[in-house]
Amino acid sequence: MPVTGDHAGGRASSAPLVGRESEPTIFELSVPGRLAYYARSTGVPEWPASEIGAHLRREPAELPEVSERDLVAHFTRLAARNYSVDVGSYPLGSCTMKYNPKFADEVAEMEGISRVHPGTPERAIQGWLEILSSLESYICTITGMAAATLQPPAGAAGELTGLLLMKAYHRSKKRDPRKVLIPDSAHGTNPASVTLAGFEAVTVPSGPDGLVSVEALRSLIDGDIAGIMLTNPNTLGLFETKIVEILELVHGVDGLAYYDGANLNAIVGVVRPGDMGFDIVHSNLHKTFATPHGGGGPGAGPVAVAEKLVRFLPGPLVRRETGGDLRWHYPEESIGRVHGFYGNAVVLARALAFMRYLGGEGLKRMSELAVLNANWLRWRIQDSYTIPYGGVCMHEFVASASSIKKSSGVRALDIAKSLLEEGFHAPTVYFPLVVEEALMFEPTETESPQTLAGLADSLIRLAVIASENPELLAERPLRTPVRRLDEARAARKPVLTEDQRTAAPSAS
Amino acid sequence: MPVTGDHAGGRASSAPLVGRESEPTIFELSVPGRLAYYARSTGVPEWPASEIGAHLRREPAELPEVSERDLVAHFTRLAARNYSVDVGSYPLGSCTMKYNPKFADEVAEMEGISRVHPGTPERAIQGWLEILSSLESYICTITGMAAATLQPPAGAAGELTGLLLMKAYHRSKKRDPRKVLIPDSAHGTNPASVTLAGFEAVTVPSGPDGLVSVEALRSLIDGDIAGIMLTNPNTLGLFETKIVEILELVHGVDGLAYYDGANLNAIVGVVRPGDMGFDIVHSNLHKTFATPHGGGGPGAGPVAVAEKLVRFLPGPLVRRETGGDLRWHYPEESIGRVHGFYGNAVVLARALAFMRYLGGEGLKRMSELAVLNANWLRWRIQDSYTIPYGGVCMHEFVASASSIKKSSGVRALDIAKSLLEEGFHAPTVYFPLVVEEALMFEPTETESPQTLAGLADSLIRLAVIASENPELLAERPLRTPVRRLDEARAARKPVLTEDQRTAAPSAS
Amino acid sequence: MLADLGMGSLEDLFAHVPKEIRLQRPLALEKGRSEFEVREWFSGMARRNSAARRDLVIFAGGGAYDHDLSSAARALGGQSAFVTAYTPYQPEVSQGVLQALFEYQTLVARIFGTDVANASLYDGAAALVEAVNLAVGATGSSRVIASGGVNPAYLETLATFGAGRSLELEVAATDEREATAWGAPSGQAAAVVVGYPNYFGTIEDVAEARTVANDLGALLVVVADPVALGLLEAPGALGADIVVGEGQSLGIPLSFGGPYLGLFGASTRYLRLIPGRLVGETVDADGRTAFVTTLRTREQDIRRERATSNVCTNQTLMAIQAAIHLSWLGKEGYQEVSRRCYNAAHYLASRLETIGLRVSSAPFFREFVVELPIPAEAVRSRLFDQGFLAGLAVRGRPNHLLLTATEAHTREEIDRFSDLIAKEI
Amino acid sequence: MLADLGMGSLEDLFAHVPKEIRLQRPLALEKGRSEFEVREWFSGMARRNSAARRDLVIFAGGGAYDHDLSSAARALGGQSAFVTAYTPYQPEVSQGVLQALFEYQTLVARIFGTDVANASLYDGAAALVEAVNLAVGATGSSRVIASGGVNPAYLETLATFGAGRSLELEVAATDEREATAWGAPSGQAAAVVVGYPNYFGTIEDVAEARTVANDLGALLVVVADPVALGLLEAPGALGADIVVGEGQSLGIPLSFGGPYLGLFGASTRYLRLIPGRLVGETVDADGRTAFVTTLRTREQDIRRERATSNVCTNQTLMAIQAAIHLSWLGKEGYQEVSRRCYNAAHYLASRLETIGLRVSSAPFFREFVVELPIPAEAVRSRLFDQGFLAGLAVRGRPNHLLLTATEAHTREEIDRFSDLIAKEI
Ligand SMILES: Cc1ncc(COP(=O)(O)O)c(C=O)c1O
Ligand SMILES: Cc1ncc(COP(=O)(O)O)c(C=O)c1O
Repeated sequence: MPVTGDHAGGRASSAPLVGRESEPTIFELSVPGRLAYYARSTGVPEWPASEIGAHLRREPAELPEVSERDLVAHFTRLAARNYSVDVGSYPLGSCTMKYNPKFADEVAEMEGISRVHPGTPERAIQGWLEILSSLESYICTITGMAAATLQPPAGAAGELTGLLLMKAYHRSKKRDPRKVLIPDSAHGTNPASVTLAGFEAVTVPSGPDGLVSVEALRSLIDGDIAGIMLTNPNTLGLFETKIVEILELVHGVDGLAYYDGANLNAIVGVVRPGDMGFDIVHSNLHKTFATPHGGGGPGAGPVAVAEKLVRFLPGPLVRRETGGDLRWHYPEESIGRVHGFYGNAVVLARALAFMRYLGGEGLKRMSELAVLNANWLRWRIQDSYTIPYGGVCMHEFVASASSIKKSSGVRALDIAKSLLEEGFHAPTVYFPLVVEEALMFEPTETESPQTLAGLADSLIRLAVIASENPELLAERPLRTPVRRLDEARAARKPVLTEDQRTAAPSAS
Repeated sequence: MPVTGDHAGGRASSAPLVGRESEPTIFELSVPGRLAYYARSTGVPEWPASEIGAHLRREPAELPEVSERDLVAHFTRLAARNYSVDVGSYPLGSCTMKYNPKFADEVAEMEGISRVHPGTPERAIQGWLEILSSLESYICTITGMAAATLQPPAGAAGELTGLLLMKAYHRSKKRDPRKVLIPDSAHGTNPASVTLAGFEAVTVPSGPDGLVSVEALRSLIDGDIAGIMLTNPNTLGLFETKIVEILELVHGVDGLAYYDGANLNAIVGVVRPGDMGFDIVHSNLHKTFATPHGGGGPGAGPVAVAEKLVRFLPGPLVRRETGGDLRWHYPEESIGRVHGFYGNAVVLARALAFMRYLGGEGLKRMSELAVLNANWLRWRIQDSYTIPYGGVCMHEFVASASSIKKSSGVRALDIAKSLLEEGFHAPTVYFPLVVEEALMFEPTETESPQTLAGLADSLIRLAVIASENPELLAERPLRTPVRRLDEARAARKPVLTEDQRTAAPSAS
Repeated sequence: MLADLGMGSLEDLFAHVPKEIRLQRPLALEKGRSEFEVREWFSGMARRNSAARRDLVIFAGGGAYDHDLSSAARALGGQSAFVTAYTPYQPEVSQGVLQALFEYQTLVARIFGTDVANASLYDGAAALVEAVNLAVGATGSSRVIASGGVNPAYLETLATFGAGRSLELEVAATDEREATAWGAPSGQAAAVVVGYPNYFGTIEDVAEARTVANDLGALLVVVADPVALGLLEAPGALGADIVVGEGQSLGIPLSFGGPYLGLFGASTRYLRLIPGRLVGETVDADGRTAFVTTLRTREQDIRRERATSNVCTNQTLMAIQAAIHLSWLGKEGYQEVSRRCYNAAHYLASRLETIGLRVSSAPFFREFVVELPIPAEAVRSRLFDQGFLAGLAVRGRPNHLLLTATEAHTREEIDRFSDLIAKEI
Repeated sequence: MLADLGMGSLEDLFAHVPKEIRLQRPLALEKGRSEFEVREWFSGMARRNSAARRDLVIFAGGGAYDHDLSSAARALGGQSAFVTAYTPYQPEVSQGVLQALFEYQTLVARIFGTDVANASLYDGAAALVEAVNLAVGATGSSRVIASGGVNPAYLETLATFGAGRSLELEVAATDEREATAWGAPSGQAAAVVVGYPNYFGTIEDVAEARTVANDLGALLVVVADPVALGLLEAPGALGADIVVGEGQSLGIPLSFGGPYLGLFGASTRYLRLIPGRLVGETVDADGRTAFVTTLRTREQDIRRERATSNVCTNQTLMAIQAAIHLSWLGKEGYQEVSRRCYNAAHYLASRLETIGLRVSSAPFFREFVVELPIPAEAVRSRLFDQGFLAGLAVRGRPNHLLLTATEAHTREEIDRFSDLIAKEI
């Protein structure tokens, strides 16, 4: 009987439409000599490589060798092994996983958008400059600020940029305060950014209502306070109602107030960070303004500032000449650039497309519905899960599986994994750290009441199963492309490349 | 406990990434008042509808009411429930399911291709006319013919067009022969087209070698023969080696020879229908020239003809003026148009893109590899399945499960369904009719040796299971989005619309 | 692999093909090119065409309309799972295409007001041909009375294909209102065919056509514009036996005329005579709802020379695209688009009347004929230079133009166009 | 839904937000527009930009290169399952993104010749900043010696972010051959940074930089052009501790400067100091191979103010795109593209030498500096009018141009460009 041996060196490129076969890596599909690449015929003559003799690479990099057909099948099948917003609900708290209107994809692909070299002269990029300038003005209007840099390529980069602006501000006043206040519920990027900016993070405890304790805050205020970093609504989804008082305390020692805009989706058109008293605001365009998350990026984290900080902004900014043309402009006391070029430009264009699509009223309605959806979902599950903080929540809320855990041993993680089995993405779990067995839900405005009801029904059902058959939940998920992973093993002896993989003893 | 009742009228829009939940219909997802549509603001004033009073629609059509978000999720999830070439191997005989290079999608989407009105003046469609003219010339070169109409939107439409050309030819000679010869292995569209063209289909039996029996043919030849319709290689994947003799017999009574180009993938650059002696040739561009099948269409079935038939072609054709400009041209004795406009123009452009990509040599290599792959796959499975016809096959071959059925009761259908479970698409089954328990494989040139080996291994494994545990195969597939269907039920009381569905007793 | 087959070269695979017919030289074609070069060649060609909205404001219809198409529908229809699948012969792995077609059938049936609809035909012309074939099969007559208001290209296609089986095609002329003057045909016929609205935009009286059909014992075949049916009564409700039409307006780009979409709806009376594919609901081995192509015994691969039609490959992807587009429009959007087309065309007509032109007097939907005091071709040509596709010529009437406007036309565009026309006349 | 919550209006949801800060008027923004209008607005903007190949032949690089990009890679990277997913926190339903990132990490490590690579950073500049942060953390020194041949925008970004923690950044000037003159720095340092090839195209001597680093007890950080490494020895093989670079050339369109892709490879010595996400292999509950983000304890969400980096959202989609593009190129195509860039740049340089211009004398890869007898800006401007982006200005050297050519440039384009330059000088 014929054998495959003679034709070894690759794997069959077919896999079940569904089912749980794992997909070979692209390296396992590789067969020497196979090629998808097909070069343009340019007529450019071969140039001797002798000139770079000593520098010549000795061993070519072992890139895979596959046909275009097998390449397409591989990455099509990988995509089929991934959950995404377009497949279903993704109520991941703090991440604002909303539907991203498709027309923005077409904006991003326009030749005059996607194929422009960043070194093109100003006269030939007036369209791009108009886009950036228009976006800056939308952001300032929405946040209540004076000007913005669009360079930071994500929220965390925006934070660091903002903190460096804070530093530049104090230095311009010949001061060098060292501490930045951060609530205990803050996102991890905040303290990390504070350290990277050369400040010291000082934690402000939350009160029993989940809000910043003004008393505790007052006791931390002194002349060494450079500023405070807050997100409002905070990461518990609660609006810091004492925000004016809080910021006055900080401003009282000439500290600056930084607004982490990751939660902006709750308040657009309703209340503006500038009106609350913030001096620096980053916006996560990939959250609030519907630029897709791309499996973890790219994003964009523009930083808008109050008038007194404009002169420190990273350059270049876009400014209009008297003649009407737009030009690159470098603020005099700029902290310097924070990106190799002008930031994640195409992401910025997508965000502007979204803003122009919704307009002022639509953006407000967006936030209203995001808040409505979160409150309604919370209301639906409140008898099955502990809701640690009462009152109206904003665009997200934290529930807790602590009582379920106490009575049944079922953890937040088990609920999350079981939800995958139900066809929904999981909520964020174990964050913020101040809530035990936290399940943080952010349904966003794009989910329908029916989807929310379906999600709530699943959650309620899981709570029932937890009390009746807790062991079932520890097993789940069963039908996903893979089941729960041995994460400890991954960390114990990390296998991060195909080479380490083939060197290591086989995985199974 | 809260209930969903208040928010009924729709279904949750989440579904497992994998698993076997069925997807609600778009009508089940509908909720009154919900809307994805967002109109351009045109400023055009409202015009009173009174003018059409009596004609006004009384009950609006019940289109679904869904948000864009739910729309996207629905059709994304439907797509996830479908096998396709991009997912894996699709060895469906007679269908040439090859990989379609992606760049042709971009050609099809170019504004100057996709957004051109068919009524645009000739001077403003010179690019389109150049594309059509260039494609006509590629087709003629490949088939060995003098001119071609690009209008027929599929192979079957090409057949009917070709047969009407045949009729016009005979009428021009004041003859009216009524019979068209068709081998017993012919595709169903051939006899159906013959009837629609007003001819009578006369079946020519195959000999034991799977080829047209020249003796039998000779006995059928008389003055009432309008022509013959053949595909070569024939639907058994065998090259009709006596083709010259066969066509001479037909030509001897002034019959015409029609070449069904569905099997052209076997012979491009190797042998041309024109050189075999055919007078009329249709090409299935969606097979040989890699325009994607689209779940069953659109295709394109241009018909190329020998010099003596050019004057009968449907108009318009594209012809070059003395000045160099291209113009629409209407042949004097044209049978008339066979499409509302110029055929499936964008499909035609895709096919030309493919031809230009491969070029003359590449097209020949394409056929060579298609034939190699078929022969190799046949060789790999020949000990497990009956191969009714020996010798070298062309781009496809027919195997038979007849001996497996005799010994185990396992049918061709069971093998096909089990192959789905293995991650491959099934071959064509029970066609051609002349082979019992036929399994017709066409691997195409784009599958790698590894994929072919994987397919062969699966087939061999299934043959083993058939002999050892035949009952297992009757159950399969188990893990596909749905399992075997009750097709009889579908036909007994057809439910073809949502309205019939909701009127009928529930499906489960 | 060759070695496994005992062969030495690829040539050996073709050794059994008689030498005398084998091509002894390379194909006389250009050499292959990278995708970049091919794409650039096509870009070059594309630049030599005038594209809707990029280069031209299109006031021409005639069966191909410039509508606004949503990106979501485009993206969804372009998914490779739909694009690179074949006909759903294996329903276990084809539920995506099958369910989308089931939804499409429902949408078409609801729009047309027919009991059922098939899963697509090639285009409007082909759908008409198939409808007539059905009528011929159902009645045994081969005489057809068609309104002269039906798209002339469809009538020509019908004549071409009808020639095969000696169809007797009689065309009833249209009157000065661009509506059919049926006269009083007598005898028997297979079908009466009427446009609704017709090629000239006129909203024909379908009830009258029904009467004519009744008198002849014929089926009534309505060639309907699906966009119009957001505003106009469904032909099914007016007694049509078969409703066909061109589905391009339902989400398909202009595409230089194709691929388009042949719509076909019918009464269940003719279920077993319907051409093309039908998708029906059933259950799988586990009792779960599933979809499958059904009533296959009508089709050519089973019934062969006695099939109701020879159609095999059809326009599935376009049907899916239409289903997505219609779902994007939704119940309200569909009516609104219809109404907006009506508004735009009437606004355009009123502007032209204001500058003294005569517009056809019958109620029309989104298309109408206007008479110019000078040859239309010259006006079309000069307007073209200013970025407008000024309608279509009307066969045999050199001073007439067939004009249209859709929901995608702004008041500004219409005003500018009318002003330019005013300057020409 | 409001009723369920005991509310009467959407306003009630915000009743607890203090009135005095609530916005009492609508946002001063334009009203919303349909997607058609927004798309058209952007089309208008896009037409006011000069696009590569459509309007301009680009002989400018500087960290952004015009390469031929395959449609297959574009289509695969654009799948909504990748585009609309979040960070793969739930590996059970994120194997697609995770496996693609694992493949990406392998590809980057193989190209760089490093043990491992992370799953992406923002861009080349950010990758350099993170590398220096790592070095500072690993050595305890905050002094960095960087070659003046490193992309000036990267150095500026490094200076910006370095300011936070008082990085001492010393820049070693480049000589007339556009190569680094290291001098003989003494003392301790965290990192020595060199470009390879550097911003001016020069193939720096990495071995020499290694010696300098050794003398200072510093880590060697190489800023490498990944396309060059199809031809040049891998920095890892030359002793680099960390290799970073801009991944735009690996399948990402010019995009007006972003989103691009920060490449980061390192020795396993520094594994637990690596910034950003790492994907590793493991098994699931059934023992099947699976992938998961690992060594999470380095990251900000766990280690907070003591994290190795603050990066959270990164450039995953770009990393996936690069993995697809590199797989499309394959082992052979990758080398060939590299070689073709080299050929094109050298052919261009030779043409310019023929017309009497002086080109930098050191070995270069695909980019080089040329000196003109007249101010470069004027030449750039006039060439622009003729459809060429004639390189980039060189800071502080008004008569110099930084030029590049890639595999996408034809001989014809290079000849035409050189001829036009000849006319200018
Ligand atoms: C509250 C909060 N702040 C900051 C960030 C950081 O933003 P990015 O991921 O864009 O760096 C996040 C992101 O998850 C967040 O949720
Ligand atoms: C041998 C043969 N002839 C004709 C046809 C009809 O072509 P089409 O489906 O394009 O109408 C087919 C299609 O399957 C075929 O296989």
